[in-house]
Amino acid sequence: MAKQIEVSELDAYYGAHKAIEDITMTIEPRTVTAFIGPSGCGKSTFLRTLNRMHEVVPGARVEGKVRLEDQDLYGPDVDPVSVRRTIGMVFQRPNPFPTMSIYDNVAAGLRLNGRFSRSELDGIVESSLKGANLWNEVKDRLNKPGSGLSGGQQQRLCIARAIAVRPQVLLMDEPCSALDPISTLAIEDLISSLKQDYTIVIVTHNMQQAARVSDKTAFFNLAGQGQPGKLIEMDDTSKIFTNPGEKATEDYITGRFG
Amino acid sequence: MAKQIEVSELDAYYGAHKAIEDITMTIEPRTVTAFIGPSGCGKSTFLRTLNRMHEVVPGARVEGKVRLEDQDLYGPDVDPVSVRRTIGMVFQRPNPFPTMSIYDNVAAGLRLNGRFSRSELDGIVESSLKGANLWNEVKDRLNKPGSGLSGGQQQRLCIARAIAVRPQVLLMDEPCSALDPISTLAIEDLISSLKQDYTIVIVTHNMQQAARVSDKTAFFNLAGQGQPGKLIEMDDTSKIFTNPGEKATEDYITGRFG
Amino acid sequence: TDNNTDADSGAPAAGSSAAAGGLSGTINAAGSSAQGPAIEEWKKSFQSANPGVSLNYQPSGSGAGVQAFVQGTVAFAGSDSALKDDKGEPAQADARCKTGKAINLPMVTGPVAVVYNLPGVDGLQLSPKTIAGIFNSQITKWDDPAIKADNPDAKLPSTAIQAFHRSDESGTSDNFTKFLKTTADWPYEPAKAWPAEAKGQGSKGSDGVASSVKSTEASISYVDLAYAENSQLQKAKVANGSGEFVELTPESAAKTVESAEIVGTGNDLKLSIDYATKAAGAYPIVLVTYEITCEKGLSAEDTKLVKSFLTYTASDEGQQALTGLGYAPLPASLLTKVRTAVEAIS
Amino acid sequence: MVTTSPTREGGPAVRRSAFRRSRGDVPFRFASTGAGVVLLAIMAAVGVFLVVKAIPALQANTANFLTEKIWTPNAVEPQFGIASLAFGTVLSSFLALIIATPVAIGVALFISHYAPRRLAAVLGYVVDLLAAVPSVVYGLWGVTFLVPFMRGPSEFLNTYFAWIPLFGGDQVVGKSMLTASIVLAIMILPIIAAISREVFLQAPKMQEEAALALGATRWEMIRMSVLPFGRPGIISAAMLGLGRAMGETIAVALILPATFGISFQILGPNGNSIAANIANGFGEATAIGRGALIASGLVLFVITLVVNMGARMIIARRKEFARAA
Amino acid sequence: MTTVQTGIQPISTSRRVKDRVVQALVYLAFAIAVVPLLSVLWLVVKNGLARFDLEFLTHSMRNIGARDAGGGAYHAIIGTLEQVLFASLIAVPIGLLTAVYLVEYGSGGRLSRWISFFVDVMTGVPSVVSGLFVLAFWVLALGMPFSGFAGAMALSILMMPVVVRSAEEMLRLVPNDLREASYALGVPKWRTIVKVVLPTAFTGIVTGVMLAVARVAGETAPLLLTVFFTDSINNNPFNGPQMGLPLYVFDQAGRPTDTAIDRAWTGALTLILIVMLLNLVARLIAWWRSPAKRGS
Ligand SMILES: Nc1ncnc2c1ncn2[C@@H]1O[C@H](COP(=O)(O)OP(=O)(O)OP(=O)(O)O)[C@@H](O)[C@H]1O
Ligand SMILES: Nc1ncnc2c1ncn2[C@@H]1O[C@H](COP(=O)(O)OP(=O)(O)OP(=O)(O)O)[C@@H](O)[C@H]1O
Ligand SMILES: [Mg+2]
Ligand SMILES: [Mg+2]
Ligand SMILES: O=P([O-])([O-])[O-]
Repeated sequence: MAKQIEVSELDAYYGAHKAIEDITMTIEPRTVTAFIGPSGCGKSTFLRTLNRMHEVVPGARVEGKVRLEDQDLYGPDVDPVSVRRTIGMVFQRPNPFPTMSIYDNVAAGLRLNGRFSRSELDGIVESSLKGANLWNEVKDRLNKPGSGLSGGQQQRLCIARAIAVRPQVLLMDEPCSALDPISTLAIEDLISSLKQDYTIVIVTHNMQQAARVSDKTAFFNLAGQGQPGKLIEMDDTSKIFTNPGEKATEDYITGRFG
Repeated sequence: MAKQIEVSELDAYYGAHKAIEDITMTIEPRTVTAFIGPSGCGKSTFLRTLNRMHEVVPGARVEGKVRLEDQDLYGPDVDPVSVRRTIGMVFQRPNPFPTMSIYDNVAAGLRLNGRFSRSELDGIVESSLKGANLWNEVKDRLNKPGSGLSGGQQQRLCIARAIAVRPQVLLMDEPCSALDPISTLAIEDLISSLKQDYTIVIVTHNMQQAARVSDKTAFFNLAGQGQPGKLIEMDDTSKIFTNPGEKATEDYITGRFG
Repeated sequence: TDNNTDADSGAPAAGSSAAAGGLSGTINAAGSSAQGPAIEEWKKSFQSANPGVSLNYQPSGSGAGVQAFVQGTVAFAGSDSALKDDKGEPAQADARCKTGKAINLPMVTGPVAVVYNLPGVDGLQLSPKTIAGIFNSQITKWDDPAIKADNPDAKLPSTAIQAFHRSDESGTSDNFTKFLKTTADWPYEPAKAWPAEAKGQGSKGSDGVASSVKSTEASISYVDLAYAENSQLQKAKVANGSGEFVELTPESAAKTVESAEIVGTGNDLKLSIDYATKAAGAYPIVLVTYEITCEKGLSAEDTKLVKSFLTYTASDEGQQALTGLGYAPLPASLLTKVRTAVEAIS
Repeated sequence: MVTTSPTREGGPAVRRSAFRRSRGDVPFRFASTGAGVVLLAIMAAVGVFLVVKAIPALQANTANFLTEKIWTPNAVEPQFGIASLAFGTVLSSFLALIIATPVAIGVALFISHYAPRRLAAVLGYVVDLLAAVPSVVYGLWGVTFLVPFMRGPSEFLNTYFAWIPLFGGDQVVGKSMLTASIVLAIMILPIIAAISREVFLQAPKMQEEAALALGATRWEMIRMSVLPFGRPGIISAAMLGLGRAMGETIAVALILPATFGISFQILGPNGNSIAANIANGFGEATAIGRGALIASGLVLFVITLVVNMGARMIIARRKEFARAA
Repeated sequence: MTTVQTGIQPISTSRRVKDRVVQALVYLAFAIAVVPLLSVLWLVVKNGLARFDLEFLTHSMRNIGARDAGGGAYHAIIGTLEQVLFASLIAVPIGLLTAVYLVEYGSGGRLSRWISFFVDVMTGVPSVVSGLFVLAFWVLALGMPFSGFAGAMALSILMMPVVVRSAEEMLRLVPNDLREASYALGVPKWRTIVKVVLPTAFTGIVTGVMLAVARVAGETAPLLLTVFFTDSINNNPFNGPQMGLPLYVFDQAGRPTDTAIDRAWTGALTLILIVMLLNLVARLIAWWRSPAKRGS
């Protein structure tokens, strides 16, 4: 079931460098939340703190709380593996497994989580690739390596891989950045259908996209050069795009559309 | 100096797989040409044939002619290195040198090609980073590794690196895909100013961007699943976006805006 | 950067023949590891008396020494056996000497001890037949009747015998198996390589054999006296041709060499040892090690240095310098012949 | 286009238009090709040298070189054959490889993915120390420590696992094939571990993150992204280790009992190898004996070659899926 | 999308157990590797410390008789350092350039297949063969004297395959992205290799070179045939017999006196320390050159 995520007073560091500071927000279940903000303001970093991927970077650490319903993700008994299993992620740069075939790339997460019959796997792989609008392009070469795909195809492959395991929360870091309008549309449709059951967070630079797909929008900004990124405001998407509470938000949104 | 590029009857292969077929076009000097088309249709592949980067992929080869002014780029005496020095490139996936600092990344092309005094280098690095709208964010950490940057920052770093060597032709594969609107604007401004002197080719999925920055637009499409990509039409940007010659182009452009 | 030429680390100046003085240059030599310590000792006196001389002796094995000598990379070779006719070695060596011929000069005797590790059993006595039986894997238990017969009073356990032999080829094995062949019904051709059919366990080098015996109870092997003493291994008394069980001492070993016959011609002093010697108090398993060099035909510098070095080694001082190193001195009669031969080197 | 010096600040650089071949590339290409050719020449010369030296001995041989087990090349009637030596070489080095490879991969993973980051470098250095121990010392250690030590475990294996043919036989000794294989395994361990470690450290972080984000445990992440990426490297490292094991002379010579027979009973007083036999026979070899030893070295070449070709085939089979990161 | 559980879904016990088991095995592997190391080091230190003194490090064995105590390995230390240095000077450039050829230029051509073929074969060559080869060509055919340099040549033959194969492996790990980025800047291939590919693979290459160095620093057999043997100091690597530490250890260990055996252990200890130090220096250089040090 979709989950609410509550973040309170979260800071994230890379070594001594504080990348984001004092972020408090609530991400509603079964909604799409969009993160927007200038490059380098910490959107990816924040997104990665939500499923404990941040701590994978050497020297990186997190302070503060993230709660999924009533569980603290950073609690002492919590296994990051189960967190990531529950909260899936699509990365900013597509990263298919180069040593696996396209099929195995999609099935990779499923194979971890128990036994599936070949036909079950086939079904899930097909539906995931269809969801990511990649099925037609690759159905004839499912056992070819994933690295021989175009940039956009790789990105869709990664999306298919992430949705195949059906996480309860899906974090997507600019999932459409390398996609043409048609694929973008398909992914946006996918997001809309997924939100029936899942909680979705999406980072995007594309204001129209944020406006189109999201229910809530959070705007991040840097306090200044070399300073950590902060959450400036978060509200209903319609409100943010029509009547933002902060001057900075308005400047950013109206500055120029991507 | 800006150069005209003439492509005639060009095919490109990955091993036995023909990725693009029979492309003939003329890219005018001192203009911005945009390539658009669905994911996987061969835009990146075609772009890479223009500066002989395609042949770097193992098993990849090219048939046909590409002429820069009066010289055949694929002529027998032609050194691909000098071709690439003349025709620069920004890749779809940012690829900074991980062993080099930010400064060294930008200076790499200069350093590796000749002797520059430290102050000359300093000047070029600064102006290139400013051109890519990255200077402010990194000026305090020029000697930190380039891999510790956010996705968008890395992309801008790669743009700065490419313009630092001042090629006569600049090929950009989705240079703004990971950029926020402000940086996108800056890059677009950069493109406009560069086109005074250079020939620029840009791959984009963003129709507005194509409409905004380019003088000419080429639309590519796949003949069908598993078939090679083809050039459908190429014309003035205003013409393509208002009154395209082909039905496919119109469908693609009006389908949905990215 | 100390070449140990200073007085405190040098030995007391050696006797007259070593103190030929004033020599300088380098000689390379190679060969038998059994005579390694002897050469060490001789070198010390010789180099102390002639600080300008460097003698490099590579104890890589008799065969390698002979090869190096034939190839001309060394001025003389140390060898546990004389050049062998049946392998054409004298001809090859003569060719190396160009104008002269190669000669075998016996220089020192290395007795071979039969060592064992059997707690509670001292003064083991073994006849050649018993030894052959043990090393041919026919006698496998310590309380075998054959051993009991040799040692009526000993309390022998019924444990299995762990017989070690040299796994590398060696002059020691060669002489040991020659002894067995001559005195007992040893069914294999004597050779430097241990016969594969005889079984047993191999250990590399005299040191390897010594340490295997030392660390393995109920074991037995054969090894040069020096190693037996250094590792404080028990040495068996071995019966000679007259059936007398003789303890191994330098003197008892020297008696066997005394009865050896010179089979070489002229200045070539190749010996034939009688392993079945009946001389009273003679310990029969010995190995005579030679210096092989050119009677004539070495380069001028080599001639001078080799002659002067061998003159010293064959001198009384030279022979006495080896006392306590586990060698037996050459008998006086043989020594005179050696000196004559060295004198003839030119 | 005229060649003009590039204007630096501001304006566009004017460059040579003729796409002529740049100068530095030719010498460098020449140098690296040259190095390859030199290396090839050296290795080929070594090979030719071996063949030339081996021929007289093989001609003098009165036994079948391939099937004969005994080795008496110094006899008046030289008789020698490679059978038992080749068998011992292959058995001991493969045992060593089987023991060492899993441990080495574990060590490499420990350093690249398990040990605390700060400690990892130091611990990596500790394992490299294993490589710093010269082979003579391994031999001496083997003889003075491991040989006596192995008697107990060998007895145990012989008592309870004699049904496994390798552990059968009625005589159990310390100086055995098993002990030699263990020493060899220790000697090749740092080679395999060090190279695998470097390979694992280069595994792309992006793919590791991809696996983790799918909810993979650390081991699953390693299995999904690190090991497949490192596979060719591990195989190459293992081949280097195997080569070392097969060519190792002195350490094995000190431990193996140097018998001439073919027996799978690795606890008994059996075992020899080509390299150990060279060490044992070299000092007393006659000219023919040396030739025979060299001929045995040639056989080692052939074995190495066959094994390496197999390994390269395994690597090539999945080339399409190679780490084209 | 049927049964969706709530809460953080814990992973199955079997997966968790497997993960733990592997973790335990990995730690165990490290422990297994360390045990023999400690055992060897303990033995060497225990036996080697007795003679690890200034005399040992500054004196040769010249004029040390068979029963004398004292003496040292200075001549052998000098010899080993010179031989390993020259061997590396020969083998590392050739090996590295060959690896570059195989990865960057050879592209599976006939020459590169032949080179790979011979490199593979050479990985298993018994060390004495390289010594025999140099003896035959350098000493016997060309009439050159025994010398440290002859030994270095023999050692370099043993080093080359290790250097080539490990460097080849490391170069293949360098992502093609980086080469492409450099080519696209109009950087010639050779500068790309020198400035981008080699630095990226640097630590790995250093590791491979150190493995090769460690291997040959402990070789005995090839030295016997090429540097010969001496008890005296010879600083000149190009003329006259030299000593090497492995040779020294091997020789002393085979002697029948306890003083010699003590010297052997001390020699072994010295040799281990030398290789350790070289390794440490190499690693420090690698670390100092690495971006990780400069970054963050
Ligand atoms: N390295 C490769 N090996 C094999 N096939 C490849 C490789 N790279 C791309 N292709 C195939 O070539 C075709 C064209 O790819 P290309 O990367 O040029 O597409 P594109 O138009 O740039 O797409 P995108 O917008 O997604 O980046 C695709 O079918 C792709 O799968
Ligand atoms: N691995 C890292 N090590 C050190 N600093 C990092 C690292 N990754 C990111 N940073 C820094 O942290 C800050 C936030 O980066 P982040 O990637 O979260 O930005 P972002 O909002 O996702 O930007 P973009 O839109 O460009 O992807 C930036 O200043 C960046 O340079
Ligand atoms: Mg980001
Ligand atoms: Mg593309
Ligand atoms: O080296 P040997 O004395 O046994 O010939």
